[in-house]
Amino acid sequence: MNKRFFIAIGALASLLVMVLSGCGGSGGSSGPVTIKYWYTEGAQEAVVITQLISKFEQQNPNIKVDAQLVDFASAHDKFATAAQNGTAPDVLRADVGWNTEFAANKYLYDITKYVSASDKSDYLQAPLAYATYQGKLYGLPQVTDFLVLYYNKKVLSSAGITAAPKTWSDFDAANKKLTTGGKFGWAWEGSSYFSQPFIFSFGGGLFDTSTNPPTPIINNAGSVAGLNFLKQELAYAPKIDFQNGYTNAVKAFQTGQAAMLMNGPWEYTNILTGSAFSDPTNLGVAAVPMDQATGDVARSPAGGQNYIMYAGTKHPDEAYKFMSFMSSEASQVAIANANKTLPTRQSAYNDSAMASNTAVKSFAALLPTQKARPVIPQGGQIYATVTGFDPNLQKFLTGQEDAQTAANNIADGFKKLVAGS
Amino acid sequence: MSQSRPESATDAKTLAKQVTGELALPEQPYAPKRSTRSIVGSVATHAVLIITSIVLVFPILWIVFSSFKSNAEIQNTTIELFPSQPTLQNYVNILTDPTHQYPFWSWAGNSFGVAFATMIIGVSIALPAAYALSRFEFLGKQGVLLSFLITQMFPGALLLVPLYRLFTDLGLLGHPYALVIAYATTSLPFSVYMMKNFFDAVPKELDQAGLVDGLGPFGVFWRIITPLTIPGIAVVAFFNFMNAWNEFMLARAFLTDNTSLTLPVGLQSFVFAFGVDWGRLTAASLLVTIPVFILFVWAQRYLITGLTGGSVKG
Amino acid sequence: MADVRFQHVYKRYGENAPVITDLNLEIEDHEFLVLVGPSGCGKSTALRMIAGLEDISEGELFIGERIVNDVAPKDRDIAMVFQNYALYPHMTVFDNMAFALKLRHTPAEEVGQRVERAAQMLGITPYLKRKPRELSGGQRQRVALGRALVRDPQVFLLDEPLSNLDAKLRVQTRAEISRLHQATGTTFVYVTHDQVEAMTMGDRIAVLNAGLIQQLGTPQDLYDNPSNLFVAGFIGSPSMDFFEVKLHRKGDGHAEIIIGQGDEQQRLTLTGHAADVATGQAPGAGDTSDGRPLIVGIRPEDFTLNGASGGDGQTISGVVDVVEHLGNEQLVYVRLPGAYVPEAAETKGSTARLGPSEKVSPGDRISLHVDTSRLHFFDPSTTKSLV
Amino acid sequence: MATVTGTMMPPPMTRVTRMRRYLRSKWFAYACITPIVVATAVLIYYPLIVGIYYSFTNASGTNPNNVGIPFLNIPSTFKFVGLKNFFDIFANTDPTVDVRLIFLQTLEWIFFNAVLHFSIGLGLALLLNRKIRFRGVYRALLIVPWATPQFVAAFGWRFLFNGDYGFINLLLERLHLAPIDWTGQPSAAMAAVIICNVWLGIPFMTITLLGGLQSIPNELYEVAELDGANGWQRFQNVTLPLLRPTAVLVTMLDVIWTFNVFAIIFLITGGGPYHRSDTFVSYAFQVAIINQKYGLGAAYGVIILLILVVFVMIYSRLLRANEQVY
Repeated sequence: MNKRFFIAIGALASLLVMVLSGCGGSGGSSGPVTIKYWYTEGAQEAVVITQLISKFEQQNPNIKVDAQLVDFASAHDKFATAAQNGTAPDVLRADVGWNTEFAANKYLYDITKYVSASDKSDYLQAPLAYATYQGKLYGLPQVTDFLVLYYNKKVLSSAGITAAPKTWSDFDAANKKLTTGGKFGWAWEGSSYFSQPFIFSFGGGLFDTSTNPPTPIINNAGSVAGLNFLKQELAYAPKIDFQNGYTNAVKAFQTGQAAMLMNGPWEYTNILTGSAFSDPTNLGVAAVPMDQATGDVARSPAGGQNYIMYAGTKHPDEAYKFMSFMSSEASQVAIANANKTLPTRQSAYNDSAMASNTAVKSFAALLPTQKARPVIPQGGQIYATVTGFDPNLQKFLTGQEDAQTAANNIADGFKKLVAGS
Repeated sequence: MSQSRPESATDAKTLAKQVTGELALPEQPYAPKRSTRSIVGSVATHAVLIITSIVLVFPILWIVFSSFKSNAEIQNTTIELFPSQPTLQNYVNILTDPTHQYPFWSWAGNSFGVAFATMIIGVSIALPAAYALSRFEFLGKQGVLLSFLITQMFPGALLLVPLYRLFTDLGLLGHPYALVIAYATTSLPFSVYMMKNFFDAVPKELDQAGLVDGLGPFGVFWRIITPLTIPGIAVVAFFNFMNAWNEFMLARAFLTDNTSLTLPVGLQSFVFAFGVDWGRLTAASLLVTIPVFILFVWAQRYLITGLTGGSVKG
Repeated sequence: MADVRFQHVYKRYGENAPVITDLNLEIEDHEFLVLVGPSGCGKSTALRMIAGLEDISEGELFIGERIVNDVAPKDRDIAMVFQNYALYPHMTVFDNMAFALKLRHTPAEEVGQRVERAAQMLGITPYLKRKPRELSGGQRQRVALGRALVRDPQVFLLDEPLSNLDAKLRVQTRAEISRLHQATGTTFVYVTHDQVEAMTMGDRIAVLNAGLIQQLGTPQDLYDNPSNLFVAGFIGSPSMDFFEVKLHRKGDGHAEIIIGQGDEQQRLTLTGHAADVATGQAPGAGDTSDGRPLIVGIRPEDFTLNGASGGDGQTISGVVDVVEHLGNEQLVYVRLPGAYVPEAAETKGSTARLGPSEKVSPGDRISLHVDTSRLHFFDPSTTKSLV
Repeated sequence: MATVTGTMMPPPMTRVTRMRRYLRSKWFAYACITPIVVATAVLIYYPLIVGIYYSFTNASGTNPNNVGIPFLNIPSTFKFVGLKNFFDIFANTDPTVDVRLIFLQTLEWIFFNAVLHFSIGLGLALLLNRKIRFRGVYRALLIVPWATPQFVAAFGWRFLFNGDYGFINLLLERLHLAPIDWTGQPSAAMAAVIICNVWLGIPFMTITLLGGLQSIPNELYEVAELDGANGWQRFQNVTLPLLRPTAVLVTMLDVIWTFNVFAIIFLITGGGPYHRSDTFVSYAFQVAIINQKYGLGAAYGVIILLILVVFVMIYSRLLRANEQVY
């Protein structure tokens, strides 16, 4: 052994120490408490969120918010991973479907004690239900959403269609007229979530939650009829690229290639950036069409986002302070005005600052078409590939399976899902 | 003669030359005389090579061109190779992160740190092991070699669950530097294999000369053989670095915080649930590729020697 | 300076038969000892044992008065020249030569002087700043020698140092190494497979085969009195010619040997020392009973062309196969009856060394006169010399 | 050992002396090898055993078979279920996925990649082995995909395959051909990921095979030519047999690498549509990490290991036949 060797080893060791301490050195010191927050909004939607966060930090100089963007698609499993390891964010913006799942897995902090009765009663009932598990409150609703029928007013009227289609037969007729010369009647996003309006409007559904465990009804007659109708109408939509279906559909509508689109309030501001809507009044918003026979049932899948708190948080008080700030009336109004999404507080709808927000008003008018989602622990995974929902839907749409077979397969997947195996 | 040294003197000399980079380029490859090949054949050869080159380079060119386009232009449905209004906006967005959503520098820092630490640890463990396997006969050697041969083939997917659980139990999940442990270890068998090839090419007489000159076994390893295999060490280092730099699966499974991501997972942030920000993705891809590319051009010649045990010249 | 002693040394690899069996060898101080033998005979192993590069399975090795079995090479104070020179490619010639001294913390000034001196001795001073790869084979060889020389070691080991040189350089360097030995007076142990090198350089030669010393002695001793068939066949070029014969004791106290059988049969009457051996009169001669089968060895130079056909009992005849003219002599390959070819022999078949003026052509039947006093006798079953 | 000068044979060594002497000469080798043995034992073999253990349980990241989270004081509730995971996989009971298809797709993935890598690589190597102009330029361009990080390649090709504004479909349209539904049609999706991986792997094959070709001595071709062999015969009788050792080695490396590819499948098609471009590796990731079914995921890991063991056994025989490394 010689000197040079020991110097080399010493240098190596000190390097390692430096490198490793770089990741372990944060936290622990006194002074302002840092709250880690994961948000899942898209770039445009997130602008108002970051504004609100800096406002919060101004009001609470002792609390710092380490806000990080996590893509919506991977947020679910990233949170699950981090939750098991103790590195999860103190607060997460979670899809309503995940709330019950995370609560059931004991990842979430029970915030019941923080929320006063009056505050609780200000929230809309449906969104609040998603935040409740076994009678306890595990989240604060941020936004609620559902699908509406967007349409291109100019294109429809020039085809002689005076009003947005109210029923599926109107929709079909409109599609037939609109699909000419490289243009399409509508565009479809190509994923399970967006097949729900069809399933629901013909009397179908995902689960019957009155039984325990919940029984899949995705393969009942109504659901199958909906799926068949969906496939029939796809003749009037651009070909679907399943990997990029969502963007492609939105883009087709934005550029006027497709005249109609079923999507949520969250996409409203983005749609207006499209070339077909340089005049914002050209964008029409209507309810998802209904099946004449089934009637005006709740048929648009309810969605939304909640603020949830991690069970392993070291600063629950501060974290709650942040959550409640973000879901306060003022914040909800600010978000609604910026992103045209639907608040979850009664008071927010009545706020004077909302008066000029016609978009939200027109969405709010359609709230009755919203169909509640099954509140089950596995809710977060209904649309994941694990259930076979998307895979079988794709098989059906590409002609590998008929609707009934696909629906039966999905039902089997649902059964396994709720059985937890 | 002892039985353990079958190679002839001339072999050893050639190999020594090869190690020290002395070996001249291989003699002219065999080629049929020009006259025997028709012009048509020559044109066809060039045509095939040109087309193949275009196909092989095009995806990267496409990324390059797209990175200078606006997102609107990228989504144009007409073929447009060159940006009509070239813009640096994508690069500005990546490098300055005006929305504080995509901490490219953190990702790059993590990737670099992880890759660098992997390289240091991987090389310092693999180097002596490869030397021992190249030079000594000892009880258990065959077992070690066999175990490396097998582990070399373990896919990440095999260790995914147990490592995930192990890291969870140790509270290491989510820390980018925890990946170093996995990366350095999983690339060890291959590092050893490559490094052994380089050591094998150094004549054993040099070790013996060192011993006779007054060095102990460590001295021989550190002062004679290590300096001679610096190209090999560099290649193994490069291999470890690249492995860590490019690894996606474990990073995707283990890392959660946006600021703790490595580049591959970080770049995936531009692929959203509802679309892809191609502008930023292409710009970032290019930024990630260029340094690797430069390193690669240097290393590839030696890399082949290492991979194929010197039986093939790069 | 020191002597080197092997005492009952064995070398085994695993369960295989030993590579070296019961090696007992004393290499004297200042001596130039050559270990020679065919490849795989264990000569390099023995050398590398002295260097400490090879473990000793059993027995003791002494350098001076010290048992060095477990002494590391660096502590043995030996220097070694390798077959492929083993110069450090990343060091200059100077550094290559100075390396061992530096490791021993020799003052820089002294290192410089010693390297300088050795370089001058070998004529490599102009190359001191070069890297080995910039040198020719011969120059590298000198550097390798120089590297060993500057050490002023107790023992100087050389492992086939000439085998990578071309023929001309080999002869030159041969002499140079001998001069070095005289100049330094150090113990030299030299390994080669080439018996010419062994004969020309060694004070003493140890012939090894299959891990056993066949014979140890001065070159002349080995040449004149090979102790067995192997040494007899190995030493000398062209090799000794061998014949399977029967000993015939005549009543008058004389003896003759019968070469070949039936029509081919030829007889040689023994004279001088050979006759003494064959009749059991020489000291130490073995079984010499009548009719005993023997192997007889005749050096090619002990033949002379005999124009008249024999009858004197000193002549043997055969058909010429090939004639090689060497200028000062010619080598004639003759088909003779009863010829025997041992494994180690360099030339297959019987050779006669004849004067350059003799007129011999392939196909000729010639009679060769044999100096029957200089025959060598070997026991066919033990291969040992009869003396 | 004691000095025994004078006696005929030294006394036989005891086991302890033998051991001590052995270690005295080998300590350095063991010192060199210890870190790596410890590292692989702790971080490869121990996890491997843990993985095998998990494969016999119903462990998952979700209730009711939670692995337990010490951090949140959640006890583990998963159970040993014997071979259930393997039965489930082999009986193909999962309604959401056809395991047989994933197996076939894995083979398909390996086969097409290996064959295309090798044939294209050999073809290019043969062309580049000729004495042609701009050889250096072609060679440099050929290396581009190799130097590209896998994930960048995946993003790039995903971009090219985009159904709407992807270059490939735009080109097909321009050529008045029907655009291809790259992510919607199983065969097209599989083709897409294979194309990307073939693209990535060609340079390695080309360069190593080119190296192999160049190390074949010229004299052999000249002798063959003197013997009257034509071009094809020279290829058959000189090139192919002498290239074999290189070819066997690089093909083995290629197959191992290809088998392990995850990023390309995950990032281009996500294994879709309906798992029709998944391989065992990419599917195992979805099971284990996305769905947090650790037990089942570990079982897939074990199956992957078994496939590799079979492969290694076949290949090591081939390797031995070729007198290759190890």
